[in-house]
Amino acid sequence: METMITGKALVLACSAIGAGLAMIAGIGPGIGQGYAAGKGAEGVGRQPEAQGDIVRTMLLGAAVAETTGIYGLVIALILLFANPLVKLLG
Amino acid sequence: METMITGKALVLACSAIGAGLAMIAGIGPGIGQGYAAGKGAEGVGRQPEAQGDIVRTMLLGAAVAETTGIYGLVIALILLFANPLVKLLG
Amino acid sequence: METMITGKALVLACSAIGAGLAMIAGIGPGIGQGYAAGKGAEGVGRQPEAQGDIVRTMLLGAAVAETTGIYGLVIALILLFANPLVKLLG
Amino acid sequence: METMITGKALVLACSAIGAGLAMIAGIGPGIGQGYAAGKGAEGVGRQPEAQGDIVRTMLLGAAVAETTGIYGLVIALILLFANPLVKLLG
Amino acid sequence: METMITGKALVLACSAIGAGLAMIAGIGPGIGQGYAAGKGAEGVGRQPEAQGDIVRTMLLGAAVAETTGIYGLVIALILLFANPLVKLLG
Amino acid sequence: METMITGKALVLACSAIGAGLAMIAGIGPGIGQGYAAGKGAEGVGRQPEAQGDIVRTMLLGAAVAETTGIYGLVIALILLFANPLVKLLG
Amino acid sequence: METMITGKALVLACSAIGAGLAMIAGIGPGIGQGYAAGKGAEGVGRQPEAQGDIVRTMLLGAAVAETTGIYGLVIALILLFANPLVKLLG
Amino acid sequence: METMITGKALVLACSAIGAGLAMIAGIGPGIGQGYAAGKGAEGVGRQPEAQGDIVRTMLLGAAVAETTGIYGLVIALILLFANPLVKLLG
Amino acid sequence: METMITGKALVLACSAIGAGLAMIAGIGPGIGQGYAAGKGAEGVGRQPEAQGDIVRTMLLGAAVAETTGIYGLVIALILLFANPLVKLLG
Amino acid sequence: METTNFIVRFLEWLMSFDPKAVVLGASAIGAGFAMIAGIGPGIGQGYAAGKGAEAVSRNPKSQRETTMVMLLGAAVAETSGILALVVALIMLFGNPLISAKGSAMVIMASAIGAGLSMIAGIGPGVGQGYAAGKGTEAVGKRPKLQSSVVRTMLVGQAVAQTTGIYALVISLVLLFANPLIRM
Ligand code: NA
Ligand code: NA
Ligand code: NA
Ligand code: NA
Ligand code: NA
Ligand code: NA
Ligand code: NA
Ligand code: NA
Ligand code: NA
Ligand code: NA
Repeated sequence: METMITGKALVLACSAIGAGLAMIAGIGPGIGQGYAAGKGAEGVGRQPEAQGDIVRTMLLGAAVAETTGIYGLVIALILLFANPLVKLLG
Repeated sequence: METMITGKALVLACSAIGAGLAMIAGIGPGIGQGYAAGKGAEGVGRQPEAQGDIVRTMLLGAAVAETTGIYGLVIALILLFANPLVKLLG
Repeated sequence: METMITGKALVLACSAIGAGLAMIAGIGPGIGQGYAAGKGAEGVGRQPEAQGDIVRTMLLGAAVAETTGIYGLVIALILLFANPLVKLLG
Repeated sequence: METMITGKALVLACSAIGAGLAMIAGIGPGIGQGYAAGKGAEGVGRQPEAQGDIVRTMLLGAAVAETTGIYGLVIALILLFANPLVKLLG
Repeated sequence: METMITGKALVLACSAIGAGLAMIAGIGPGIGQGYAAGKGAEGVGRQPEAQGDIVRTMLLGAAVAETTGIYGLVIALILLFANPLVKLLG
Repeated sequence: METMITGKALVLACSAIGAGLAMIAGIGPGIGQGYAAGKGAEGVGRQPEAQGDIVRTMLLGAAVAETTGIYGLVIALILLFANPLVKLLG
Repeated sequence: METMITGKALVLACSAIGAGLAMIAGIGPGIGQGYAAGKGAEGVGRQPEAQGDIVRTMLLGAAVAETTGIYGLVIALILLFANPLVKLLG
Repeated sequence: METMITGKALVLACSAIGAGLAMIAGIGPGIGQGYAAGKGAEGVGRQPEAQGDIVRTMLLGAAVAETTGIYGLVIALILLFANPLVKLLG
Repeated sequence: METMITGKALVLACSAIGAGLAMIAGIGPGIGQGYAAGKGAEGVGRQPEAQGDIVRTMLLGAAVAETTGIYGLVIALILLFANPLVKLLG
Repeated sequence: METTNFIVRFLEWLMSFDPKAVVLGASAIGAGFAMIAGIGPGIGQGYAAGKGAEAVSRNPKSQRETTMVMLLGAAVAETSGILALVVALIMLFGNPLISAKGSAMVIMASAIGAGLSMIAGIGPGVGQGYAAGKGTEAVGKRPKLQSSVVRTMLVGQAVAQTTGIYALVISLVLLFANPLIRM
């Protein structure tokens, strides 16, 4: 009659929390890239003739700063859509 | 008589917490874009003639800084509206 | 001692916590926009003649920085007033 | 004190915790507006003749920075005084 | 009939949370590399002739700053895909 | 028949969480080394002739800043691969 | 249902979490020493003739900044390898 | 037959977590002293003749900044080695 | 299941966690006083003849910054050595 | 009825204690949470201290004025720390929740929520301390403008206090006028 809480349910429930925690990594790129945006805007205002170089460097650096946010996203997506822990339960 | 807490309920309950946690990523873009806003305002005050370039660079950089906040939002929306974990429960 | 906790109650209870967690995102815009406010005030003091441009840029940047705070608020309001998880429980 | 574990009690208990969590958002405006206050004081020290403009810009920016703190307060007040989750319990 | 929560399920569930926690390390590289991006963009604007050296130094430093984010990712991947704790359970 | 949750399982489960927590230390080196990267890039742009000294100092300082991230990694690896707590259980 | 979790297991499980928490202290030295690295690199670029003094001061200061990270490591190692709490249990 | 979890075990288990939490205080001195190290290195580069005074002031200030890290360590050591709470249990 | 844990044990266990949490306040004075140490060292390098005044101001300000760390310590010591909550239990 | 649901089992375990003990335990944790607010004043006042030392090194003649501004600004920045301490002391020595009537679970959670709320005080502590530092710096540079600098500093600090007050209100509501217990 009543469905009990199974081990599978517990793993999936904690996967939801793990996915949420992993996203918190996104704080970092948000702050860092915003700093780069500010410095880029400042630089473009001071040396408009170097705008291309400034923006390219800003975007290159921001791409590097994005990676750990992507890592967090990938772990969250794995937990949600390709959960290897549930498979381990058998 | 009393409905017991089912595995499904546990997964959904933890999904609510996971969704809340994922939103915390939003701290990052908020700080970073605010920094860019401050630098943009400073730059416009100093070089009013470069206002267009400054604001464009600020907005471009801020768009880049928004991504991890969007990632968090997407994970939260998935947990709330297209929960793949509940489907896994069968 | 009979316990009468239903799955629905658990989902709603965790939704309250999720809503609280989601609001923490508001730390970011608060810091960022405050930085912009400070830079705006500084700029206006230095170039009073550019006050209009400075304030407009500050407000534009601050609007951009607000978004992740709004995301958090929206997720919290969904959890409180249009909880899709409870509906999933059937 | 009653030790009966009802669903309603669980929802209300977690609402108290959710309300506390939501207030943490207040860290942001506190830091940001304090930064603005500092820049305002600095600006007034540098350009006393622009005091009116500086303070007005500081206060405008600080008002914008307040919003996410207010969001947190509103969610906490809803959880405490107009709890929609308890109503959903029926 | 109903599967109880086994020790294995508990270990796997907590591994999901551990994996999520480990990703939080990613805040650091995100902020740090973003700072480097901003300084790089600033430097390129000021000394366009040194662009190669500036970008190389920025990328070298950013690579060093990435390591702890990678450590977190590795621990998360171990917890998800090669969980040594479950094996210990026998 | 059904495997109960044993003390061993509890220790291993909490070890997974402990390992995740230990990785959070990685936030520090990430921010710090990124700062060093930014300052290094800035310095190389200003004094290209001192590039060797600047990069060497940056890397030396970054190596020092890495240690606590390594400590966290070591504790996590001990918890995962050479768990002394499980042995204590007998 | 018989619980097979002993008091000893509970103490050891919480020791794993305590050890993980203690490592979080490592955020501090990571940020601080990275700052010192950046300032050291900047200083060496500006006054190459003072490189010896600059690097010595940087390393001396960084050594002082390492202590609380070491404290955290020591507490974690005590919890893992010389747990005094388990002994108290008798 | 099976040993139940006693009150003593619960107090000791929570003491392990409390000790871990107390060490987190170490983030502060790590950041602060690292800042002092950076400023010291910068100062020594600029005024090598004042090296003695600079380093002495840096170390004096760093000693003051260490105290709260020591407080955390002391509380952790008390919880681990001279637990007054367990004695209260009788 | 007979609980062998008394209410007193529960209060004492939670007191251990509360004491640990209270020590986290120490992050603040650590960062702030370290900043003061850095600025003091910088100032002494600039005007060695004003060393006495600089150091006195630094120490006075640092003493003020210590208070909240002391508050946290006092609350932790009360929880550990003069626990008023246990007395309330009767 | 024997139940194998671990959530229900945990809650039943918790409620098998003297309800007073559960509330007192939660109050210990709540008091610990509240003290975390102390991070704010520590950072902020330290910043002010650094700016004070810097001001003295730049303009030793204005030491009296700068020190006074530093101390005034730092005193304002202390507010969050004091408020958190008061809430923690209330929970330890004059806890109104112990005599509250209603569900023990709600009362217990209210003690934790009241502590969590106070953490907001980090913000005003940091921010007001920054303002104190900048005010000190400005006065050090132009001591004659002390009154207008200090006024601006205080206005800005007042604005920065609001979220700390909101948190205090929520905390006090949870402790003294808890609407959840009565529901
Ligand atoms: Na990266
Ligand atoms: Na991004
Ligand atoms: Na945004
Ligand atoms: Na806002
Ligand atoms: Na690294
Ligand atoms: Na280190
Ligand atoms: Na130290
Ligand atoms: Na101190
Ligand atoms: Na203080
Ligand atoms: Na405010």
